[in-house]
Amino acid sequence: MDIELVKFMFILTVMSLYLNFAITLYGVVAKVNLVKKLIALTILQDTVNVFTVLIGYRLWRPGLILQPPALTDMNPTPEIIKDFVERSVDPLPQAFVLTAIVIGLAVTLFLTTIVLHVNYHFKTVNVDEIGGMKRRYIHEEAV
Amino acid sequence: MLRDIIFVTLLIIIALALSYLTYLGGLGDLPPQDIRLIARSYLNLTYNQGVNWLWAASPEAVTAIVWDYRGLDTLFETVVFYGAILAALTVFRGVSKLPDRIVSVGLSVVVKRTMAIVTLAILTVAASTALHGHLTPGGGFQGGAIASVAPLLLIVVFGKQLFVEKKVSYNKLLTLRNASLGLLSLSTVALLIYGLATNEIGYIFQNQAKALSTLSYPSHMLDVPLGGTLFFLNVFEFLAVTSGFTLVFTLLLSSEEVILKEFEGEEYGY
Amino acid sequence: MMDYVDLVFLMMGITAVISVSFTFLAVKTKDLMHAVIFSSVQSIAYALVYFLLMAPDIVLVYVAVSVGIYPLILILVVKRVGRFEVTA
Amino acid sequence: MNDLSVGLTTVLPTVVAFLLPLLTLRFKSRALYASITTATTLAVWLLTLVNFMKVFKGEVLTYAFGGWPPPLGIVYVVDMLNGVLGFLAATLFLLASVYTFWYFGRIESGHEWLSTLTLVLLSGVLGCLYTGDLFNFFVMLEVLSISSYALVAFFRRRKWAIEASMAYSFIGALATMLFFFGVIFIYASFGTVNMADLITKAHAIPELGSNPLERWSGTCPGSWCYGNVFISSALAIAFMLWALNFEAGIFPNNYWMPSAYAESPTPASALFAGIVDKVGTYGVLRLFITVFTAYGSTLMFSVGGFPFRDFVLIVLSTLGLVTGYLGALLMFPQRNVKRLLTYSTISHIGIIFTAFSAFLSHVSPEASAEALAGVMLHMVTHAFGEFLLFVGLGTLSVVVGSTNLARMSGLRGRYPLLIASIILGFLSLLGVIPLAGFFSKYVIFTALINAGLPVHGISIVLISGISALGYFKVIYTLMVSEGSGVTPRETRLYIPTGITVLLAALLIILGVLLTQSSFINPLMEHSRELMSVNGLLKYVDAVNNLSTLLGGA
Amino acid sequence: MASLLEWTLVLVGQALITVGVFCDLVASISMLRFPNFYTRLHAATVGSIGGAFVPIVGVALVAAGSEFLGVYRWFLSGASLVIAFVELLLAGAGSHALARATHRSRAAPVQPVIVDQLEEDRGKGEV
Amino acid sequence: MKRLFKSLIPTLLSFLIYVIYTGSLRVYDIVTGLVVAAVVGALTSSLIIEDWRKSLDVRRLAHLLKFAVRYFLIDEVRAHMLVIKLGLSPKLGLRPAIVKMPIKTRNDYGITLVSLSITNTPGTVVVDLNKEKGNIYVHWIYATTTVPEESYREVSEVFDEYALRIFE
Repeated sequence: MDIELVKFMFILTVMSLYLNFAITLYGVVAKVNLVKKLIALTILQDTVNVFTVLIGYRLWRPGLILQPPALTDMNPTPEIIKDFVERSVDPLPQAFVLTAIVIGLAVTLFLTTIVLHVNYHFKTVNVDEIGGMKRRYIHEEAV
Repeated sequence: MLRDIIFVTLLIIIALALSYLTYLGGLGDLPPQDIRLIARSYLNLTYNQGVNWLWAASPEAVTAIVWDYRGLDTLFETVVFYGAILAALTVFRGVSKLPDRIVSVGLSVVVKRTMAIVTLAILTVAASTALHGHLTPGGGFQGGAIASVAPLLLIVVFGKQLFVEKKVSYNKLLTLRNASLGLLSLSTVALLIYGLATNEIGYIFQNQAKALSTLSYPSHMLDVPLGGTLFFLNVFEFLAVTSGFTLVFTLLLSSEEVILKEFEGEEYGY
Repeated sequence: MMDYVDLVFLMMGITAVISVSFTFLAVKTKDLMHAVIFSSVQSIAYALVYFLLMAPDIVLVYVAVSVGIYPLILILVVKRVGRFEVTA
Repeated sequence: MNDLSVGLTTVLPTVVAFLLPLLTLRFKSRALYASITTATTLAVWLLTLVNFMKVFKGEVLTYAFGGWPPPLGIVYVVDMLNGVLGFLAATLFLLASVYTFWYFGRIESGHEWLSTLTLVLLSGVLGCLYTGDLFNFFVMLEVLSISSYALVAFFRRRKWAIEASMAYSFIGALATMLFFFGVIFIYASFGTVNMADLITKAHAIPELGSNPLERWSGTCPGSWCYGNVFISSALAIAFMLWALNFEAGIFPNNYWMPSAYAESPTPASALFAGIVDKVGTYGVLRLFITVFTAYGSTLMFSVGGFPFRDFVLIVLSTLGLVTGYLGALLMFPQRNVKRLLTYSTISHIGIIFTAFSAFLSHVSPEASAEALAGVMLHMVTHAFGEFLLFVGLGTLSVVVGSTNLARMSGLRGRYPLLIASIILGFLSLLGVIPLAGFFSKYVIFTALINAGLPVHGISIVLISGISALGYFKVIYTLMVSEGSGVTPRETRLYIPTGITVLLAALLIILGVLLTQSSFINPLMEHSRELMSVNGLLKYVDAVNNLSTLLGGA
Repeated sequence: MASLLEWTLVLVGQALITVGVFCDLVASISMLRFPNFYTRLHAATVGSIGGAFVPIVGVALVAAGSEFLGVYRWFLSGASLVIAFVELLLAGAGSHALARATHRSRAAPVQPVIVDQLEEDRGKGEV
Repeated sequence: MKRLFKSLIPTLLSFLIYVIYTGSLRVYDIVTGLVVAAVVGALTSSLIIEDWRKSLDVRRLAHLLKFAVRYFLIDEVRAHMLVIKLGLSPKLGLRPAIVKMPIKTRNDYGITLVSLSITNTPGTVVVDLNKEKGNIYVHWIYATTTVPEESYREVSEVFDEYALRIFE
């Protein structure tokens, strides 16, 4: 194992994830088109999820036999389980991510319906234009 | 141009700062060789018959965590998904009752025939993913997500009137969806109800027998481990997700004229 | 000599860099249809990262959701709201 | 030990919400939907009442789902703080579902979806309040959020309702996602997401150590903590607080509130103002008085000789002050009653956040406990008052067919009881002496003065003074102005009047009770305990015992 | 100890995967060199049949010959075969659907082309 | 009864896919496979099967297998060679053309089989087709001829004959 390469690549991965995070955060906050915001939001969710799984990753110990990180026996002995624990990655972040992906999907479905409705009502999906209309409406209401 | 450069610089600075903080805050420059102790506990317990008051009877640790150890999270994750579909039904209410006028011919005969066979393959593979969720990677939601690609492709390839011809109605889908959700929630509280009826200890989301409770779902069926509730929950989740997705797609793909007609006029009520 | 771990990390790093470039393109482009396509390419890169991180459960759901369902509904939305992003 | 009354509170409404749409395919009866919702909320109300009684006696209730010992499974923990709020939530939901018996006749369509979404919202709110697990908190926050988005967009033919839902949901999705990111930092560093486990790991107090929990998740500080726990606590808090402040509606995250509350259906906006915005406040409270306390938690690391936790709290209370002034100032120009009430909610949440400055580490424990009691009291009185006003003025809006304040004048002869109780509600929010609102504000005021923060204390009085302008504008219109010539559509308003009168009576009774030392002393005792190491010990021990019991041999 | 059959399976599978890699390389080179959309579709076919179908079958063979996979051995092998089957169907249908839609909407130039009998027949109204 | 026969082939196909995908023959897999196959077969039978009598003919299946072997071993390899040579040759000698080819089979599945076979061999892509007249329009990357009948013999005759034997 070339430790320098692995370190470099790992840090590169983490920094890439944060760059994605920053770019998409900008996309969600600063872009005026709702569809663009939606796309950026989905990528942001995915980035957070990848980061979560990365948290649970483990470095393979040198000398470990190449085996799938799962129980390959339906009637395991304590030794097999011990071996399995030694080579498997952290399952809890994966369970979190599974939940988070479904939640993100649900929210995205809702946002899609809302974007469609905004388009039906305002004939535009530009938040600046909608904000202008809203200011005028509130002004009329208040006077 | 200058604005862009400032902006990109800012983003890179944010990313670098966060990376540095994360690096200091625990991730380090390499993933650790050991996992957290709680993960070791999960991996140790999930299919360990030696500790059978704390096992989940499933060799798949992720599915065991998703549906058993942290089953409540997953139930409410299903509720979030249900809420999204409820929201779609709420804002599209009225649309499903109107006749839909789009008639599209779909794609060419080659694509139609191929897609019919591929649909069969997709549905079979999805069902297998769901039914083996407690044995191999996969599970109810994964199966549902795979299966729901099939109706979407069918709508694209055959046109939306296919569902009308095959009598796949809004009410049928809603019934299937809510019935499977009801069964899902019922199977999570079944042992509690049984325990209350027979005056024994039972818990919400109980799967295998626990230290204080002897009630248990079967841990094996035929010749494979069953994972108790995991099997039932995966099956019901599969049905619920598939029908829910199909419901939302049919709503989202309603033609624009129909929707706009439904939105005419002001709504009364405050 | 490169062994398994090196290969995993090498692929992970390269994929992550690719994903950054596609994210940038997806946020930058004015054509929403292109943005959808770039974002799904980006999703494929993430699916590969999930696979390298030994998360097969997530790959199964992620591929179906992010490469199958998201682009389809987003293309539907783009078809309805117009293809180009207009900055007034 | 394992109290079923805690566990069923969220599962019961969920099951009913799953089954209700099946009934709607067969039976098209509005009264049936309202009855089912009411029956469910009544059952939940009884459960939370049981919890509240037990908690008031000093117990800490727990429920482990699936019978798993705590750090492995999810556990609900109810102490005084969330016991009170859970009971309050169930009460308001019960009243809201009784209100729908009247309200369902006044909307065109979507009755079944309104009922179902209300039930989903109920399970979301109670789950957020009762859970003892940070990741579960995130999931429940999403349940709460998605049903709120849908309820805001309920009148889908009104374009401003859709716009309000859009503004709420886009940033709401971002905020909850960042909450998840924060939880991940906690897990990465401490190796647990269970709150009790986290308390033992985040504190360097030896007696908080817990063997049963650490059996599964390890000891910390020690071999099972990763990296620098101080920095990751700070990062986690930074991400989580944004989501919570967004839900609570603290400046600068309050821009979505007026439109969202004004455009949603009346029962929903009453619930939003009454309890949903308290969930964010509760989250912040839980994080700062239970998880990361002043007793040597990891968040107390010093930045230039100043504890980081105090720095965060000062920022929060300053934002609270700004919010309070902003809400009070913007209230007066509003003509839309629902918008006016929303700004009142914003200013009251600001007052509550201002009181957080009394939790600084150098403030005496006595003053902190007093502030906590004040915050809890104010949450209750504000929830009752705001719910009353939303129901009352929302009913009047339905009756006159507009939310414009000018059109509500001249109704005092027609609905005397309703108008009288609305005015009592306003006076309580303002803080007039015999009513409950005065005492909650007074307790916060004295706590802040005792804590040596006179600016914050006096600001509360000033905020009340400024908001009085807005309140008296409404009272003047209702009481003094001549009729606008609008003929109301209905004559009898039994159910809305009943609810508002009941709440007004509650406000008066609570006000009278608060003058009695036999009522105020136990409350102070409870909040003193919540703020002390003893309270932490009690919280951790309850979970510990559960873990020992269920962990087996 | 792996038997001869298993060794053969693994070796043949790896040979197929190598063929797949080669096909993918050629496909991407052709993708760059070919002049227009329709000709590039042929390069894509090389990528999807030679570069995807063949190596997936190879993966199936390798998995079938790897004993250490335990219960996952036949699962991975069979799943690969099913995926190869679906890939075979979808690659053709996808290429055809793309070509058809592109030609109908005239989204891409057909030139350079020797003869376009489809355009001629469409002019006559036969298609 | 008719529906049962109609869904027999889809059910068998689904069961086959299920068992291959699962990769094991435990009792659990057989039982769940049968249930799934029955449901999926019933759901998709009306999309897949037109004439159930034809679908139960074993000889047609034998022809299909024979065709599959020939297709993968001969046609695919030859076509790949051609396109790889074209793509790598220093001078890009392409002769692209869209050529009309009249085919004999009229059956939907026959047309599908011919079209998929043609499209899946590199070098030829079916662009459009006319079902009634039996014409397919093939984009051919190295067209040796542009006369419909000759190009039919060159490209699609083999597939067409097998399609006739399998599906007509």
